[in-house]
Amino acid sequence: MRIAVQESSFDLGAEANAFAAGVAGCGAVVTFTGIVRDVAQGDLDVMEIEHYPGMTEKAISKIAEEAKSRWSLGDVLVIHRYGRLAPGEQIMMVATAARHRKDAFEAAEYLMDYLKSRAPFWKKEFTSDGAEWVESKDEDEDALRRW
Amino acid sequence: MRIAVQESSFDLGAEANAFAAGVAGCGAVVTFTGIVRDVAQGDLDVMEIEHYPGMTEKAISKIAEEAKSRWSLGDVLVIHRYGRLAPGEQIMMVATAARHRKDAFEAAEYLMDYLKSRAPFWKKEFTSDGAEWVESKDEDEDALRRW
Amino acid sequence: MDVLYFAWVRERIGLPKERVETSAATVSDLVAELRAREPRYEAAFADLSALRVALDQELADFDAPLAGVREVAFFPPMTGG
Amino acid sequence: MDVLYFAWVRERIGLPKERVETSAATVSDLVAELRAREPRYEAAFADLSALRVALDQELADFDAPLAGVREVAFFPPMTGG
Repeated sequence: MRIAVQESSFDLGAEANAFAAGVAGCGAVVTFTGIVRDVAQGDLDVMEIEHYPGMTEKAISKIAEEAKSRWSLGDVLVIHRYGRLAPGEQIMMVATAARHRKDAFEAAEYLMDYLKSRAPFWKKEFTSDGAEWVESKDEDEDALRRW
Repeated sequence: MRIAVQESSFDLGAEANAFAAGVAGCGAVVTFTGIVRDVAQGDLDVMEIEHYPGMTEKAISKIAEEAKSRWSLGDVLVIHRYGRLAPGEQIMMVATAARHRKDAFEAAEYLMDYLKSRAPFWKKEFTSDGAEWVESKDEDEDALRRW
Repeated sequence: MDVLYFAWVRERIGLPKERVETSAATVSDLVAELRAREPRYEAAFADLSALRVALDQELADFDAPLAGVREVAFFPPMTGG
Repeated sequence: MDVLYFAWVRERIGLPKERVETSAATVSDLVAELRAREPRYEAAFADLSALRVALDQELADFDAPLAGVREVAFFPPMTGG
């Protein structure tokens, strides 16, 4: 299990290959990658991600350990960035490996749902109209209820 | 949309990076990679995958088009190998890109469920005990019913 | 028409493809004709519930008509992914 | 104890962290003390339903006791992923 909270960018392909190479006995590897997308108006200049150093790592570890206890997983990877990101940049990724695809998919979705609403990150969008904190969505809170 | 049915291996990382780079406006990229895992007895020598040239490409295209009609997707990738593969080798991958993670996850699971039971591939396992065709599982057929 | 066999169907019948002249109206009729030929066909088609059929590269049912069909394929349930 | 503020809570109060001497029994009591200080605190804590709290880096409720707690953090609902 590897958890990285970092300002620097990461190489999705290199991370995916390294992860897949290390999971002997697993038939299924799922990755999710989050990318900064332009806001509806098409004028996002930059996204700033604030986090809570110390708590962030603990919260992600707890979420990942919970996933490992719920599903039969060979390995888990979580990378999450903070700082200033431009549209198109990769914000974060998770990877899961399991013998069977169902476990790998469900665990990856679980990780994403919890990272979204329970890991201490806050996003602020800077557009030509000014800056605004991204509000949490009811549907993200609702997504937790299925687990 | 790219669909590749090929004997040669592929580079998961390179494919994932190329896919993610081409999906402007999408905030979510999901990949699934299937890997030849050793059978329970731990003595799989090689897996041979037979397919139905011509129908394979058509069947996968149909599955991918159906996914694109059901979910709001920026792009879809399917790579599936045939021929002889050793344990640990990557058999296939799918990738999906969408604005929102739910669409990307669901579409990837849909693609996997249909590729498993509706794309004309057949796997044969060669172990020290002999060769045996992999049997389809009831749970794989059941998995189609949720869509 | 061309008749194709895959996986253990191919192995039991002993060939991947053959040309069959038939006036069978449906897939089931064609299966009956093939089963009557030789024990290896009988062995391959013994349990139809373990078989799938494609007509011109599209999955079909065993009661589907063969009119106009150029390629019939028989195979076990697929195991892709 | 150390009190930390993140995102717009930090911006409204105007600092990321401060040392607070308090005998507040619960988080709610601490919030009441802070609100009474100055308008910028009142503005930050006006709607508690829009806030989350962590005690020693674990999410907690507003009625949680503060006994033994060294670090309290206030922030809006998280938007990770």
